[in-house]
Amino acid sequence: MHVGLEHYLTVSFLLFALGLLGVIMRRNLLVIYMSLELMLNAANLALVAFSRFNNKLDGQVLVFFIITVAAAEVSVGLALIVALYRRRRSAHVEDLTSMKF
Amino acid sequence: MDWNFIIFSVVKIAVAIGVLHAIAAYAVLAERKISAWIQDRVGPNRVAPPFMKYIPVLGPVLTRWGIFQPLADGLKFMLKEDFTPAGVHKAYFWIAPAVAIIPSMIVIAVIPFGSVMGHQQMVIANLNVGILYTFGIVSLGVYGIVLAGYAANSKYPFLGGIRSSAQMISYEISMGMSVIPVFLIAGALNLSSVIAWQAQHGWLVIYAPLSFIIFLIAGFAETNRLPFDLPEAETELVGGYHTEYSSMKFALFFLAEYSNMIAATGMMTTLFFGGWTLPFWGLDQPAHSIGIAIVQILIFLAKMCALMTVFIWVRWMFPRFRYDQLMDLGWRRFVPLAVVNILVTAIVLWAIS
Amino acid sequence: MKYELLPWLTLFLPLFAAVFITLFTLRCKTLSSFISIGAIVAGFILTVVFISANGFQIRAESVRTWLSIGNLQVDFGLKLDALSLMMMLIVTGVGGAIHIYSRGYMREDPGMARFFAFLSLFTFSMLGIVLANNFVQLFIFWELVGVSSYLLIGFWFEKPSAGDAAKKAFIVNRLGDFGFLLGILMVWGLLGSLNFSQLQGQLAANSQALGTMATIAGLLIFCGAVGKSAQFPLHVWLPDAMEGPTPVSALIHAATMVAAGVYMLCRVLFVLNADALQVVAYIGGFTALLSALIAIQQNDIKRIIAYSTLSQLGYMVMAVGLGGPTPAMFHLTTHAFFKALLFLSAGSVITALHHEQDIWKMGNLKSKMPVTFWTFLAGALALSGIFPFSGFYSKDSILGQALVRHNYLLFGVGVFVACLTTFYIFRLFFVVFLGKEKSDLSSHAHESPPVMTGPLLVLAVFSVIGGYIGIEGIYNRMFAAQPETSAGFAAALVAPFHAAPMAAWLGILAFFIGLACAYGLYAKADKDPLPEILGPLATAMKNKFYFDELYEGVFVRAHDCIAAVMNGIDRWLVEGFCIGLIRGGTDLTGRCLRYFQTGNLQTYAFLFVLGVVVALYVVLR
Amino acid sequence: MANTFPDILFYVFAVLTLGCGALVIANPFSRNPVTSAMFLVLTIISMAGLFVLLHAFFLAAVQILVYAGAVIVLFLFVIMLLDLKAETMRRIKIYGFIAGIVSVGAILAIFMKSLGATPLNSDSAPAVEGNTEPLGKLLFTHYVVPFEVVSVLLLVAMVGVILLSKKNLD
Repeated sequence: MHVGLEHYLTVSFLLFALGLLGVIMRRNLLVIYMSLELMLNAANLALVAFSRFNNKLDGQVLVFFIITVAAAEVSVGLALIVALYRRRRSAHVEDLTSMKF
Repeated sequence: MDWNFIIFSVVKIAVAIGVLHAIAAYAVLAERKISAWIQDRVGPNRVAPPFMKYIPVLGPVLTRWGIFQPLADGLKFMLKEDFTPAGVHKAYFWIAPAVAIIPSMIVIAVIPFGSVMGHQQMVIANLNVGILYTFGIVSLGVYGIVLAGYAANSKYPFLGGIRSSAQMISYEISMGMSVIPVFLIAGALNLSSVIAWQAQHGWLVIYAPLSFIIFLIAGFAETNRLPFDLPEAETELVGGYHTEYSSMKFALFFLAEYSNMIAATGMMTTLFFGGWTLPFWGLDQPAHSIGIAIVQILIFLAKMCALMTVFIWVRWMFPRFRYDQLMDLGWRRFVPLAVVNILVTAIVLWAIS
Repeated sequence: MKYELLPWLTLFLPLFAAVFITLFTLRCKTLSSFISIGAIVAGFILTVVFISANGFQIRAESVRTWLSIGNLQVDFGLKLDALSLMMMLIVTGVGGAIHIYSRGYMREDPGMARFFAFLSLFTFSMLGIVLANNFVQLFIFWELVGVSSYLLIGFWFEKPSAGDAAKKAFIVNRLGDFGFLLGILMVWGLLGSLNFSQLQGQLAANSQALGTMATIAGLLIFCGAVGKSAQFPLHVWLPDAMEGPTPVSALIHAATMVAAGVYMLCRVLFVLNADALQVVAYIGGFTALLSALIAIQQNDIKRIIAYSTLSQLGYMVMAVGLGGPTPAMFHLTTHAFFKALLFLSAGSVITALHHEQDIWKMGNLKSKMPVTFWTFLAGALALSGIFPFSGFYSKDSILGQALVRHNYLLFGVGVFVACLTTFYIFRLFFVVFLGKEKSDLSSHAHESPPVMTGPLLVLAVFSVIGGYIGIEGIYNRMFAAQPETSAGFAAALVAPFHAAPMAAWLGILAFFIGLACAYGLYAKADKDPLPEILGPLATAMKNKFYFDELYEGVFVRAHDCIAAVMNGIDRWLVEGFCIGLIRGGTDLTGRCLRYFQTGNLQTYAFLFVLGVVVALYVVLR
Repeated sequence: MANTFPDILFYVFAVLTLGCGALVIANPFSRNPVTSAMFLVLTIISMAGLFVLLHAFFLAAVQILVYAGAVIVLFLFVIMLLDLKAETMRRIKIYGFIAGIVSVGAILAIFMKSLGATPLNSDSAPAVEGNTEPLGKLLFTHYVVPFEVVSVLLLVAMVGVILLSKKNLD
């Protein structure tokens, strides 16, 4: 079967689902963060595929922006995790529930 | 799919890697000899297989200057005990040397080491985004060192690994930015096009000397060589990230360092010194015959070796930087300098056009 | 009109002084007092300069537009005519004298800087009322005067009685001001303008412009005067206001603020029609009689003078009601002189006796406080209205006005009140200054310092000569259709005997009757002989005819009842049911929703995903 | 042949991507976050392969350069600096498991629904080449404002990170 847009979208979706599972099921903050990156990459893949099959470059520009934003987000997020770890000696989401009612 | 293409590619890859290893091995010898000369010592001068000196005419030559020293070194590496310390992360401990050497090997794929031989271009992959590929692969080189430092489960390798990766990431930026003027001038990201442009207009080192200087110094840092060999500073860290390694695993790190050097000098040759071209004797045009093609490859190798000599010479001439000085130099001197360089180049180009 | 800026300056100097003192010099008593005194004296000088440059004749307005909403245009303007200029002279002149006096009177008080800030604020507000050219401006300054009066009455707030008196004054004034505001709104609604000149023009062109509401509108506006000038039935606050420092009593509750009601009536006389004026006249007359009767049996030196003030204000209001703004303003002016004088003299006595105010503990102060004695005598004679003191002329013109209107009832009341006035003020005079020393305090009294006696002397001079220096003429030019030709000094001196001989002679007769009674009863008295003669009537007088008790019984009790009902509604219906329902609902919802707030990142992520799914479903459906 | 070779490559890279992605979130052999990070690198590289198949060469390079070269190195740094021990095997929380299944199922339903309902016009011959030059032209003309905004975002992130990393944050 000839590989078309829907194949890429399926891969993208499955990657997204993996990321989502990781975010919801893993308890290590860093791994959750990596799962987030997986989800972002899934979006990137979908955008590039759309860009390719719709003959427009705008999708790739968007991916470029997403990569930039992801880099910024990771740096800030990791700094937060480090700050949190210094205070709590833990990077485990179940230990960080002080926002509870 | 073109079978021709596959076969020739495989051949090119094999030859390139073989040559790479040979150069790397003799670079080690060169390093030792040059350091010996600089320090007024003799250096390796007698290693040879038994009875070699009895070969007429060639014998006395082959037994001098330690020509077979690399062979002995390699043999020694292979025959030593491969020792795995207790308490290491085994998987990473094993993978790390491989991860270190792979990027340094595959980065040469985009470097055009000759013009054409027959119908084959003398480059393994003529990519349109060649330079981006190079930087992408080079950036992966960090992992080997980080993993090695982490896997050893020991303080010195760990510190060495962290230092090294921070240093490499930092200098990647100034390195990447330093070459942008080159591509602004040449007008393409394809390395073959850059060489073609140089064949027509002259070497880029004349047009962008600042780029070359930054690239060269960043290259020292990227390859973890003096004066920036903080990751393996013996006086502080015993041996850096490869302290706990022995035998062939250690050899792979060693090889990776020299391969990186070769890749860096290859890039420099390509970007700043016209690659396989020489500005006279018609050597700046793609070859018509196999002979000229081989001459051009040799020209490329000669330029590379000259630059390697600079690397080695610098190693034995300069003292080591302190780590904060290193970072200060990278972020507060080279990055702004590279940006200014880009701006000035762009403005000049715009003014000319 | 030359020096147009001067009235503005006069108006705002005291405000500047008040602000400056409040912000910067509260710690510095002497400097504060000098700033305040400087502001008002400068105002007086500026006013004199302005009048000498332009005369009293001008009828001009100096206007800046303040705000404009729809067809409501409110100006901030100064109305400059004989009425307001004369009032400015009184406010800054008498006020200045009282400021200087305060410097001596308050010299021991730690809050002197605050006191002078309040005084300056009051001066500013009073000048604002005087100069206002429209109802809104008038009303705003009217309320400002109320505020500064409140602050000054309650100046010694550590005394509970002072605080109560301040509250009482403020609240009673609110009642009158409420009516006043209604009246202003009614006038605006009916005539569409608030500017005095425009209103006067409209009403002159069409006297029926207010239609059937004319009487009501007039009476509502009169309500303001009833409150501020303490007329019956809102007269109860003024005697209590004597809890404030004596200069305050002199300045606010004798000379200026309480006169503001009368002034306002004269200013807006064109709004009041005949029926309304009738009511005004009778209320004035009744107040005059009532308070004179109460004054007879009071023992507190300041309260006697306070009831006297009420009585005199009744005179003025009666004069306005009888259609005589000139006599009213004339009496207001002379009253400002002699009543301020009386209060300040009383203040002098009080300080000499270390804040003892009961007249039955004084006596024989004549030899110990000669200046105060003579100035008080001058004030008393002026108040009693004996020829040739200033009170004689103004009172005579009021009685004459009653005769002109052929209102013999009010004329009779006036004469009787004059008789009573002489009686009670000389009762006070005899008991305090003559006779025996009735306590140790009075035997150790001595004269006040010059900073206090100086203003007394100035005011005494004006109390004596105030009647024939042409003040009436100035007002006449403002109100009378054809100005009188100015007469010579001698003619002015005896003018009342020509203009209204009956009023003049009866007034003098009343004085002598009152004096004789007072001398006979009190010249040698140790205690009050009157209660034995009058019996229950005296008790009633002593208790102010039980007005406070009546109000307490009727209004306060009724108010408490309403408040209790409202409290019940608020507590059970509004709070218990309406708010309780909302609060309980919110509380319940919150209790449910907080179970979603687990503090666990992944719960939030899960909920977030669900939300996104729902949103996507809706969008992609 | 000419058409099938990229298709085969697609399947290879797709399987690599998904397999490594799965190993990022759940590795049966190791619960060490470093392993997750390393598999994330592999995922990124495989995805760069997919990008190349989609002719997005520039993005493929940038993907490796930024993600593999910088972002995940940062992850590794943090993991190493925090000295996170290998996560002990905690009992998988049944609620977390159900929540994950439910959300993925819901997303899957939406995806299938919209994929089935939308006609994908992938028949038209794809022609876009994601080379540096056209992308750069688009970036610096039509998208120049977002570009600048993103640069400001990076600056802000930089300032924020420096502030957060100060020792005396309190």
